[in-house]
Amino acid sequence: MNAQKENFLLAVEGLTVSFDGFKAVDDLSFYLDPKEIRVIIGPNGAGKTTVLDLICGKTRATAGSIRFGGKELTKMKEHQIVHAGVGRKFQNPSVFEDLTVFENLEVSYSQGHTVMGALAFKRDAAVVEAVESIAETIFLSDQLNEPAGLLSHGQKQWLEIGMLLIQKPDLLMLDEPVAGMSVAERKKTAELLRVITRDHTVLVIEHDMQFVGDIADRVTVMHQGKVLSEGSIEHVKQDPKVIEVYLGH
Amino acid sequence: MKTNSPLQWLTSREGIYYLLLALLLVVVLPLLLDPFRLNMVGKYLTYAFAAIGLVMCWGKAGILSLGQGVFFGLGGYCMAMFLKLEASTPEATKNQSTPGIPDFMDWNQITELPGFWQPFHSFSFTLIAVIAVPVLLAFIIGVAMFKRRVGGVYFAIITQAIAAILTILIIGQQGLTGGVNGITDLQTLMGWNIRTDMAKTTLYFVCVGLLFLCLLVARHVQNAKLGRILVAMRDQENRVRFSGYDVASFKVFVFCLAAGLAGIGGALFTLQVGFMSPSFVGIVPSIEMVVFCALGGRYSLLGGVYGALLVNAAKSGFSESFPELWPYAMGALFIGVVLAFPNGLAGLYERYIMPLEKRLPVIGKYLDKDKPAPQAPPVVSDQLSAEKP
Amino acid sequence: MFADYSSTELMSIFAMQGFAGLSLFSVFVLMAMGLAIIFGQMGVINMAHGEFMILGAYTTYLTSQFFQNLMPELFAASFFFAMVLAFLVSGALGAFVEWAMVRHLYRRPLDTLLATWGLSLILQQAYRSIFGAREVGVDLPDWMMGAFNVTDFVQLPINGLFVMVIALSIALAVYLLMYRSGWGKKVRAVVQNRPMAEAVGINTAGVDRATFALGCGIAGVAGSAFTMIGSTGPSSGQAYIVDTFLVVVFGGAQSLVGTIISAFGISQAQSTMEFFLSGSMAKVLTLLVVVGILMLRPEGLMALKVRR
Amino acid sequence: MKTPKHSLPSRPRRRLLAGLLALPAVLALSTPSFAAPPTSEVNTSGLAVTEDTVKVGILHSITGTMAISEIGSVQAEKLAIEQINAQGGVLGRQIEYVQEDGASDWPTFAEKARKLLRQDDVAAIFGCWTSASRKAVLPVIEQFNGMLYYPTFYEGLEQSPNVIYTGQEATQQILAGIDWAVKEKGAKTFYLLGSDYIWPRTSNKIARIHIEKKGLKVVGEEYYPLGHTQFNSVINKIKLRKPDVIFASVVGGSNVAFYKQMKAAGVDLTEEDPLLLTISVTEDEIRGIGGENVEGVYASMKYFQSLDNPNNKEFVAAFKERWGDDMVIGDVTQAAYLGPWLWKAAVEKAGSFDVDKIREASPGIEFKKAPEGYVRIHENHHLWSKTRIGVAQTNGQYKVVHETKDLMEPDPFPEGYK
Repeated sequence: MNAQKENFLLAVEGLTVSFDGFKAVDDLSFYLDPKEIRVIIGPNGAGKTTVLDLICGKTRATAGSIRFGGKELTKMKEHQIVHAGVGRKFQNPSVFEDLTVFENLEVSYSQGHTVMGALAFKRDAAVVEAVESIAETIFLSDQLNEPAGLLSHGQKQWLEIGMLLIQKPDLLMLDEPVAGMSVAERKKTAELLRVITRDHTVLVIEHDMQFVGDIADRVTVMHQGKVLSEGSIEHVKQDPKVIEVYLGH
Repeated sequence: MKTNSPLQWLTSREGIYYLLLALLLVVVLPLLLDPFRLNMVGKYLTYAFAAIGLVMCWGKAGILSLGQGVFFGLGGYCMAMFLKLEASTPEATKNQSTPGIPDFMDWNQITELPGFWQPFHSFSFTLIAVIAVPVLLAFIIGVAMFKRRVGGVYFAIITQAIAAILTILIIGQQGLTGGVNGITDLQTLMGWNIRTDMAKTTLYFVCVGLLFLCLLVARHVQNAKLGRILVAMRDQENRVRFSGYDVASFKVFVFCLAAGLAGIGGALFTLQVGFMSPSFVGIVPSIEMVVFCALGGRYSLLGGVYGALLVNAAKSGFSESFPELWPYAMGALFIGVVLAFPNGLAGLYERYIMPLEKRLPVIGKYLDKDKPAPQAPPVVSDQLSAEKP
Repeated sequence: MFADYSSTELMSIFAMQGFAGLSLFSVFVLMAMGLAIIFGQMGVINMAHGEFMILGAYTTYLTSQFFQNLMPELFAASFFFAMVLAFLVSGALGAFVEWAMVRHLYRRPLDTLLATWGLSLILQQAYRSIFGAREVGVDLPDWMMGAFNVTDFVQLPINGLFVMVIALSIALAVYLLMYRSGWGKKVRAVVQNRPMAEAVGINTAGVDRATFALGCGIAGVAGSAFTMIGSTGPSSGQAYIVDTFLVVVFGGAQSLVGTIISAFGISQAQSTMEFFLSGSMAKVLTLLVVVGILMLRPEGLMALKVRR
Repeated sequence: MKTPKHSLPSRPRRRLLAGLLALPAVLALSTPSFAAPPTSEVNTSGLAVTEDTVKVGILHSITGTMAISEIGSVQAEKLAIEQINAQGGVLGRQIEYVQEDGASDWPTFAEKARKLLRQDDVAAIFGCWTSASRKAVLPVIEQFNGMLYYPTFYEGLEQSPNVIYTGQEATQQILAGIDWAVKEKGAKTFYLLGSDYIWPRTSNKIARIHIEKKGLKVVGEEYYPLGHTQFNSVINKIKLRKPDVIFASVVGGSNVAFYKQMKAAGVDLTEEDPLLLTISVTEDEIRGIGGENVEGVYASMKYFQSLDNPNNKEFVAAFKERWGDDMVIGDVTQAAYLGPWLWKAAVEKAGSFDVDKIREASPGIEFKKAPEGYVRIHENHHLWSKTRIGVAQTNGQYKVVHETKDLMEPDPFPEGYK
């Protein structure tokens, strides 16, 4: 078992969290291979977002373990988890509206993360280059000096993804990255994700089955805090338990 | 940070604002005012230190501290202890039962200088303590609170309670602290009589000099990446956290910075006014400092300075002309600022005066060449509220 | 420490200290109930809360003067009348303040702190101009003075008991109103999700105004009750404000039960310590313990655990 | 410390000097004033004196928490000034006053004192109330060589050449009070209770030493923060220790809470078991506490509104006429009233408004029209005065039950009580 675990990038085992007795995630286990694209789907309230919260340390687990590249995440602080290589995008775009796009990306740049480091941080050529290259990836090269508050909803989503990319994480977690996007933006986002997935492991929560089908290696279906089904998109679509949950009520 | 040389900076829009303030404080006021009024301005300026701290802590980082008076007071007490020891030579106090200790200790049957007073015989220790003591307390409070993610309203109320505790403690331990009277009758600093007009004017200029030093330090922090992280933290704390920052340590830093600045202000206050009393440690001065900052513009360092100057000048002016009306005026000022121009004077300036500047043929064109950095966000809203623990 | 006293004396001490703690408890509950609504439920940091209390106290003073001079035969009952009036007067001022000031600041809770602080300055000076700077004494009807002698040593003051009864009735009334009435549901709906509450047809502006007025009205009743045990002067309200906020925060801002538990805890701790230490040190220690516990448990004693 | 030109005589010589100085003072006062002397003669130090006016300052809190206590002093000082003006003023000059608000804030007091002395060049300041405000003002007054008339009973331990203390210092109030309680009421045990600041603490220190010197016992000593309103615990302690006398120096709003809670806890002070002796509750405070709550409380002070003498009757009538029938007058209010009169006497004796000359002239000055009877300035700048014991009535007045036979000597640095 142990030997097997080492091969996974992320191993979630027996993960449980309860809020005042309500188990939002209940004895959940799943494993991610390196460079895998995994999509979690499930009806509202299934505990999908909570899983991401648990992995990135926003919520503390009641029981269970999350091992990531050999480190136990449940005992680590949020910023340490980020430094371990986990990046997380929130459901509602959360960018720094008072800062420019450039500054948003610069803040996320993986240097000057301590107080003293941030005080001594210089905007050198390497920084500018990194920011500009990411900006190009996320289609925001022309908006570099605009305050992020003026961006459209979709652009903010991209910016937030860009802010994750500049951290160079091993695992990217995206919570409904295309929610609220126009069709055109949706297409561009799918394109963006395909670029990203070339060299990152990605964990996505998504509702749009078309989109899921486009990107997912494997799909995990959650229901009432537990794994209902897991496998390829075709596999889970056929699973009677999944059909029951989605159509049965 | 885009400017490379100091000279370039001084001719930029921001630099000109700093120059104007310097002109006002160094040239205009000393020429216009007699030593008595100038000393009063000096006193107001000591509050500006606390206000600058609040701009960093509250305006930039969104942490409202109602304990700024505590740090101001601690800095002031450190300086007062040194001056009191200097004033309490065995000769000057030969009528006491125990000569050589401060008079209030003698009144309280204390026969030996308490241990924590001893190091204050040294001036260099005192200078360090003026900053170190407030910073240390801020560090302890900050670590305890921010690591536990106490924020927003809760933080404000807890700091207020700490101000209350410290006041009661200082008043209660009057044998050690001078009690409600405070530490009074301070006369000389290293043999130099600080009560003369000459000394007061000198101290005024020292105060102005230090103020600019502190302004530049604060400005440096604001313009470093650290400053952007503070603003980012105010608006999207979680995003900062999940961008790999230990948010708590940044908060601790800025809280300590504010405390240190307030401590310097307090020490200068003691020097210029000649005494220190627990009424500066309490709740009322702490809230007043927040008001200076709010009136000047909570996002603007210079706004904080102008806020401290104007509110205090108004307070003195009003209370001389209409003593029974000034609480109404002050109250109305608080409410008016908050309701009508939440970004304070700095916000008003940006909205109404800056557009006018452009119409001036020469200056307008000159100033237009560098784009004004937006100091304040368009809409003020306390993101803090979303962050209740 | 106890060696000098006989066991009956000791029993009496504990009984009396318990009672002292209870009367402090009722003071805290009275102060905190109004604030628990305004701060806990609405999120408004009302620094003028003490001044609303004192308004109630002055109303009581004027009412008792009125009865004494014009209807002395009804004086014995004047207090009840005064309390109702105090509620109405403070509530009316509260509604006005909400309309003129607070409603513009719901999105900026910290700014309510500054604005209401300004309000408190204005109110204090207004009291000073109207009633004079000196404290006023409110005469109590005779039946409220004196004490029940339980034993030779243990006396229960009637007005203390009376304050306690008022405190508990108010707590009960607030509880019923907030948790057992349709209106309370609306208030909580507005607090938790304003746009949604609006969408389902709740008049949020009306609910806000009424809630704020209710909180202020309760402060008025508290002030009315305090005339029996404390002083009524322009600045008397200031003395209560820090304690009150701590009680509410310590209890867990959104929980009324928490507020009551915290009032009980703090009052018992303080009165017990006062017996062994000097008054000043007891106060310092109590506040330190409260702040210490709040650092360990920032959400207060009775906070709901919610998914965030 | 700046050495004043006129140094105060050392202690042993004081008593002797007092007697000698009293004589010329009486003579000086009885000399009628002729036409106003020219300004150049009476003002050599740049004060705001013209041919027919002289400026003085009134510096009290009329806003903030201390306004409650200080308003009475302002009224008394204004009344005295108006009366002096009606009688033709000082050296033929009408007194004009500049009033400043200390706003219950000590640095503000210092700032305003500075303003009065430096901008308005006032010849004297009548003001301050709390010790803290006086301590804040003192360095300013000494630096600019002003003259302060300070009305409040206070803790002593101070003797500034630039201050005349028209209230009692601690020993005058306390020793007489305790002696009386021991002699007349047979008190053996005492419980000391006060607000937590220097005056109550110093007073209780003096009281404790005095009590213990007599071989009697202090069974408790307790302090509460200023503004404290919950006294049930200390009342329980008092019930338990069963002292003969509660010696109380609680101030401000706390008083109201304390006496109401005493009464509510079933302690009937009229039974005098225990007897409550206060040095802090004047008629002014009783208005806030309510007469029925303090009935039976004994106070040890130099003045009560009910004092039965022609001076006082005249004063009370004038005060009520000027400020309203519902006014009450407490110890400090009366002491504040003395200020302008004592200053006038000193100016006339010195024949000059100059502070240095007034200072020199002050010791030995008598004021026979004082409402409290007769006062005289000691060389230590405090007043010789009698101490009275009064018992509070439900109507808010004290009934005088005892009066010291002689004037009590002020002794701000009491040997053996440090």
